[in-house]
Amino acid sequence: MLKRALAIITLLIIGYWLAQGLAGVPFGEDRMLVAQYYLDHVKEQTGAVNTVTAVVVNYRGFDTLGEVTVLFIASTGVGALLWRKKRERTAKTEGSIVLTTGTRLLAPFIMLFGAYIFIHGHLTPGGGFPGGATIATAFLLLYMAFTVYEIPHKTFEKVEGAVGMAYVLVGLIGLAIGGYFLYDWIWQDWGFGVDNVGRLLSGGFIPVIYTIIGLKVGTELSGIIDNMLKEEVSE
Amino acid sequence: MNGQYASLLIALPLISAFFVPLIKGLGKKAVKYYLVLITALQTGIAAWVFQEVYTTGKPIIVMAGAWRPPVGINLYIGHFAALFVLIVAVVSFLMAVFSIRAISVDPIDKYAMLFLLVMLGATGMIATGDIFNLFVFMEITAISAYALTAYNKTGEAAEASIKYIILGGIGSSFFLIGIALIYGSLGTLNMAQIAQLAGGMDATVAQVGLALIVFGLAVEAELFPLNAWAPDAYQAAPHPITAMFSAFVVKAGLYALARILYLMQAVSSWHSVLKLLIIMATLTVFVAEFAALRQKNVKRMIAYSSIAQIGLIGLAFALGTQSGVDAGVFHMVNHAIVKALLFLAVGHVAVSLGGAEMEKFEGLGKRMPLTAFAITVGAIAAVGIPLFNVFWSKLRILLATLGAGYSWAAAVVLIASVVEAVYYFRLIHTMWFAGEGERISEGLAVSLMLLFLAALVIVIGVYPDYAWSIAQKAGNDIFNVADYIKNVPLMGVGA
Amino acid sequence: MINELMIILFAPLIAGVVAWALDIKGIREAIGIIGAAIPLAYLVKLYPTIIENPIDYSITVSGFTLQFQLNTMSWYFAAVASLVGLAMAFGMAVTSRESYDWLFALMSFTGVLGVFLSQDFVGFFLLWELMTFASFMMVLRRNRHESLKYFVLSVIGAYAMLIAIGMLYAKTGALDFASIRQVLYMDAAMGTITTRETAIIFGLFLTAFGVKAGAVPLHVWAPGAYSETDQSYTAFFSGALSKAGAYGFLLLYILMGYKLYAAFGTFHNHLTFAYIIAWIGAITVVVASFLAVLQEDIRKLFAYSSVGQVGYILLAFGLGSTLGFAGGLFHVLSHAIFKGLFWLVTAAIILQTGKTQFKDMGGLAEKMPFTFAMGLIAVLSLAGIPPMAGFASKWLIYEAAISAHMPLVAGAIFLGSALAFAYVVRFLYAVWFGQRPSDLEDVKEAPLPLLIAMALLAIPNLVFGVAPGLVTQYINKILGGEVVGGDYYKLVTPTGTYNALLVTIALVIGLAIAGLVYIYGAKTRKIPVTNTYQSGNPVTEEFNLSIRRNFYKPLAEALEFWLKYSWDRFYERVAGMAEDFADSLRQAFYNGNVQSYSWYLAIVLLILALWGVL
Amino acid sequence: MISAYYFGAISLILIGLYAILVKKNVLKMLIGLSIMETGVNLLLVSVGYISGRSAPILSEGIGPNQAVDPIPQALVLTAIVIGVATTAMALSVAMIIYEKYGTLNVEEIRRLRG
Amino acid sequence: MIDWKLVLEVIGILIYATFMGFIFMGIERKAMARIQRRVGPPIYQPIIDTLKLLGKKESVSHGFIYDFGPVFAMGASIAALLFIPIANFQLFSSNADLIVVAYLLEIPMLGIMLGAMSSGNPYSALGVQRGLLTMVAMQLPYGLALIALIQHWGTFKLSEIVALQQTQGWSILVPALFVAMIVFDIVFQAMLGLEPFDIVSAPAEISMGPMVEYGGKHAALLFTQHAIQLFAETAFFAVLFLGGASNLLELLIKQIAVLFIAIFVASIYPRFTIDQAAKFFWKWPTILGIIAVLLTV
Repeated sequence: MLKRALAIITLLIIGYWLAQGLAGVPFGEDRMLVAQYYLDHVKEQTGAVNTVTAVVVNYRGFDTLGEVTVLFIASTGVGALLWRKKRERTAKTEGSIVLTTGTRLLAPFIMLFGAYIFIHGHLTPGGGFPGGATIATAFLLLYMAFTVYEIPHKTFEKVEGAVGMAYVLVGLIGLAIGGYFLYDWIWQDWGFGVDNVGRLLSGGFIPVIYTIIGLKVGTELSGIIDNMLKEEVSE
Repeated sequence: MNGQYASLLIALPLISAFFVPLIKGLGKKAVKYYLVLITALQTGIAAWVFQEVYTTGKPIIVMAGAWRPPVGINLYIGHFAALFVLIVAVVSFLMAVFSIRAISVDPIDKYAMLFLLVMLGATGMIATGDIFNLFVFMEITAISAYALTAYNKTGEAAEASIKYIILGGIGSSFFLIGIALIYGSLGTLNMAQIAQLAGGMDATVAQVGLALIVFGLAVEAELFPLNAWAPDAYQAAPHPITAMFSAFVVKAGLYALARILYLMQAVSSWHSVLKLLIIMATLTVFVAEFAALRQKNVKRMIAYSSIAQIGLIGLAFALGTQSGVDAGVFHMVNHAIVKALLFLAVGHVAVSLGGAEMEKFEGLGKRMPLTAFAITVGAIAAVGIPLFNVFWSKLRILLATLGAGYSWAAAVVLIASVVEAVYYFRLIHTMWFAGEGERISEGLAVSLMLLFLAALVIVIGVYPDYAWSIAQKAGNDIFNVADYIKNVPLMGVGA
Repeated sequence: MINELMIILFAPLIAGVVAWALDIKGIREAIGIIGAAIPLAYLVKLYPTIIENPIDYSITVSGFTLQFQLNTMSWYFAAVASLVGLAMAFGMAVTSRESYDWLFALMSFTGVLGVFLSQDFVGFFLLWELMTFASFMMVLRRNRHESLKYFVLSVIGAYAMLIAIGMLYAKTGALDFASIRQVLYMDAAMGTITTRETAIIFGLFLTAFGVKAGAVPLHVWAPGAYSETDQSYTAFFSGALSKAGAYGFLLLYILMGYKLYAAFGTFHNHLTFAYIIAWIGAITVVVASFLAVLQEDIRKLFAYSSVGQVGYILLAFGLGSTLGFAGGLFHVLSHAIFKGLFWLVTAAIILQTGKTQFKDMGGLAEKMPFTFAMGLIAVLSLAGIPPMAGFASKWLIYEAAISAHMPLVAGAIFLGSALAFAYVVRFLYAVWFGQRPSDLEDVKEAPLPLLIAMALLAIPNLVFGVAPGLVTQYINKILGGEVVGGDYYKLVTPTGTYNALLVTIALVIGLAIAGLVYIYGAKTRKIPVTNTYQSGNPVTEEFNLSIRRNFYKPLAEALEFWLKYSWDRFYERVAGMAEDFADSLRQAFYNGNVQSYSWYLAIVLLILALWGVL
Repeated sequence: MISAYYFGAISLILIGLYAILVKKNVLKMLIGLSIMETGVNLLLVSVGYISGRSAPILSEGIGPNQAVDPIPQALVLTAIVIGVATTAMALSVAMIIYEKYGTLNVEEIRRLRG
Repeated sequence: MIDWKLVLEVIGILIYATFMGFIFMGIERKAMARIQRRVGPPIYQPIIDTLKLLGKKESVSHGFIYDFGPVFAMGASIAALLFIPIANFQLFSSNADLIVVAYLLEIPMLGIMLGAMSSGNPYSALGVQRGLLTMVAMQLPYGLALIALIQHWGTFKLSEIVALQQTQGWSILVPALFVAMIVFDIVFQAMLGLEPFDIVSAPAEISMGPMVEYGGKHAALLFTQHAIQLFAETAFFAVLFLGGASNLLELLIKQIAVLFIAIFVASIYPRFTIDQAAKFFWKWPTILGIIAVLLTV
């Protein structure tokens, strides 16, 4: 009990301190500096309408590369830790009829929706990560509905690696063409879709990278689900 | 060659890591040798960058996507980063070679990927010029470190990992709050610009933000009392990984701490933060040395010793003087070499004899003379005996500490050093003058590496001038913020 | 161009490394001896030069400039060390069978020379550490516990010195002796360095040099370390290496003397800081000599004796008068030669008998006559029997102490001398006289190299004993004035005289008269030692009548009260407490519970918060 | 007066920290960690909000001066992913712990100590 | 260039000192006997004893050092004597000061010890042990007394000390030096080997201690040595505290006075054991000595 009381007091003091700090950053005020530059130039410089995705993929490409890597690490790490000589799914109860039927019907559409999200990343809210996650939910549904279902994880792993490489390669092509890593050669050099701003075929390499990310996130999250749901079985 | 090619430092490990799943069918051996190959390539690139930076004397600014900072994220490979990227690469290479022998737990392909990503993360942390990007790279390092800590899949490994995750998680969360505060106040994330604008920041925000960032990084940098995860992680992690933790993962955190600290010099509460850090660093040294005193497990003992040395570096950085930073950088280099040597040797013993307990080291001088010799060199160096490299940096740090007027800190550090001397002394005595044993084959590759590192220890010890001049340049890179701001080609956004 | 100083400095080290690397019996000994002889040869060669003007050399390492200088004072110390070093090398040629020993013995030789030649603190500290480290390695091989003690105290000393150097550096901005001296001299008037800081620096240096000199209460390492190593090496260890500590005290005067005077003033007309040094020396003399008397192990006896004799040097330096310095400097030489000789004799005994305890020895004078003669010379010199070198230096110290009006300190010398007399006679009796244990019947004379080594040190004992002026006139040059007058044979101080030659002649006359009486007396018949008057009881051969154990038991009984207290045990207890503290700290802090660890984080946050809020 | 968003964010952070400090079950602690991360993300987004402006998607007549700060949103995107990765790692480690120790009580997971 | 006058003086003083030393020994025995109401031997008895010992046809030896010991002891005693100013004969005293003489006076002890130790007799060994411990015990007050003296007169030179006493009055007239004299006198008892500090020879316990094995010419040498030593030490006392002497007669009177004090003390007190002696010396004489030196600083 004492411990809880102490914890609460400690936390309240810390909270007060944080709040005091935040008081210097008043809520809802315009303090944009670099962000204003983004908003002013996003259309002409990247061809994207969604400033957030332009920032994520283009201006702050390194972050996103890292972000992809983090997820990749998670999937690899989970795979490494839960690796066993032989593992199988051990779920006993099949999903209810509602679930199985619903899954059968919905899974392809969910995947399609995921693909839609990441392809339109430069135009609408969303992008590669939400898209990938949506795709992964489809697989999660499949796992929940069917006790024997397994993703083809060897293939998934290969896809995971390959699209990851593709992302870096896109960056390296930029280095080769424009002299800068992660250089948006599609938009800046080729000028692809200059007239199309605000439509699908624009945004430079944002859709390309988001497709890559979408695939990657989808496969990785599915892989994590797969790893966590399986258990070791003795041979 | 175009400086932008330095971005290969990031690109190469990444693309190679992604490539691993495609070649894992070729078998375990192939993956291990692939790992060696990639780290060798990385060493090559790092060596090129190093040579480039040190001959031109100008930092390489890598601008991703051709965006000039602060609009885009830039890598700043100055004297310090060039030096440390090289060290990261070299240590990784050595540990990749050691992994061939030391790692037998499956799945090797995952190990190789995580290995490369730890290296990538540390490289990125050291090179980046953007504070949020720093966070991302820190997380890359940390999460792959979590995974690698637990890689052996024993109970202890998992235990160590969960401790690391919980503490690291808290640390990174608060670090992020700090970033949020600074961003909210300044509207930029670029480190050079932050440095430029720091003086005009709201005092409270600056104080809270700086404190939180320091707190978050101190967890990674193993400052007392935030270092409780470290000994466990060091002990439980696979041997090559432990060496990497000690040689550069921690140092990356420490570097980040120092870098941000000096960037925010203009902040009004800067000096109190320094004082706090000095207290923490001094306590780190003290507690860690005492904790190592009666350690039965040699790997854990050296882990504590490593923590203590990190504390010493932290102390040097927290002094806030040019000489302190120079000395700290010098100590970083020396410590990386010595601890790589020690963990390599101890890991080697543990692999060969099946454990790193003190009893296993009895008669090591007769069983594995070369390894025992290497450990001896490392231990003597770590204690700070003249003509070994650590002596020079320790001396510099002490002079700097006293020069800054912190005599008590120097005294505490030295009292702790006495303790350090005692336990290393016990180790040396155990190895050479206790127990008997048959000679065991030591393996050519590991022997060569041990000899290489031991030679490096002695060469720097006998002829420290070159290393010291490099360390001075690197230290200047951290300390001299005005140059840092000048070197980053900021476009006039909002200025 | 290779400077002579570098040759002097590094010849032993290089020889040691080569000997170690080759490791061929015979060759390694030859290399070692050559390496040890080179410094002495060069020092002799350079003697005429340095009287006129000192030789300088400097190199830059890691941004530090290391300066070395061979001037009158460093020549003196270096020559003493080289002489003992050469003797050590000869001795080690037979007592040591490992290349390991050669490496570290010669390494410490270089270290000692470097300490004496250095003219700046970086080089000084560097070589100081080298010397400590090498000597530590010599002990480590043989005894873990003793080497640990030595190591810990040395490290404490070294770190104390490091802090002191650092503080000086912070205050003066210089590391070379000349500038530091200059700045401190100026500062004495201005007082920018506060008295408290000066006191701290002084205390730290006192600790640092006190450890190496073995001053009470920092002496506890010395008995163990001196005894638990190769005894030929101990000749150097105790004869030359411990002088580094004494040299340090001298350095303290040179560098900080005026500042210390300005900071602390005087106490009863003595420099206060010097008074402290003098008392440390006096206490060291008395305590160590008492302990030496009570030892049962030949090595321990001389170890404590070494501690005590270095105490004399400190005491002399602490008197603060030029006469005191002269006495101290002379005692540096005489202690080096007689104690070096003692250790070589000990080495010979241990080599030939394999025993170290007094109870296992006896009657060796007949078996090892040459060694006995050497031992006797050492005994006479140490006990301060005129006309030996030991007496001349002690006499100077007496004169200085009494003239400086430090009567109690001088009283300590009287007591110490009596004790010294007591323990050397005990050594004589237990080792050389009395009945021989039956297992020592086939003991042979020590091998030739060891005899050479002994002779090398015995001759100066006699020469400088009969002609002490040789030394004092050189010391006058060091001190830059006519401190001790007289000629080669006669020493004249303002208040006293000592004519060594005349004393020798008087002794010879006396001996001649007594000898005549003896020779013209009745003829003698030699009978064995066992044939002795025994209150009418028949004595069998195997019943050993010699008193070897607890020879000074009555003294131990008289001192019962004081012997209850022991610095040794005190330190052991402190060390034990430190270890327990370490254990509980470790167990309490790293308790394995991640939740506690999270609490640490929260507490740090709390501290940050409180610091921000308040 | 502190804004409700900040208040909520700080509350979440503190609740998460409370769970870590008080709950004995490793899983609960990990949940706490997750809550904390959520709180931080919320804070980050709130910092970027500008009163009266809309999402930074510059179509449908929203000009550069009518959008909120896009950077924190981009950052949060990254932070969320990192949080997910950490949680995934932690959970798999927790699985191993349960497998080896048979418990998730932190007070019993103490083989490495001292 | 030999100073023949000096040579003659040396020879003369040596013969005189030896003779007078023997007479002192005789006086000692005689006086002791009278106090104990015995008749006692004639005063010249020690001379006769010594001559008898010298005349013995054969003596035994335990080896070179056994022979060397007494020779060395006697040689050293002679050397010591030569550096003390004996009345108006300065001899070599300008060449060695108080400290040297004090040391020279101790050397004979070493010779006796050397011989005793090489004899292999346990009683000798015990004697050696006791002798050394006595020395250890007495040296501190002894030293303090000498220091007080030196500090008061400001010189180490015996001849100057004498000269100063001639002009400024005897040492014992100075209060501080009187205290020092008391200390010195207690120590003197031990130096002469008289009760209560005759622990070394302790005839009834260890049969003369160091001397137990000696007979024949060795013993004769030791007797002679003892005689010279006795003369030298009494003269030393007289020189230090009683203002020296301008001629031999004056010196003789002072010496005999000193001797009688010693004899009276010796006949009153029983023997101490060695640890008692040590404790005693480190208590009262030391305290008195410290008082004396502090008074003269």
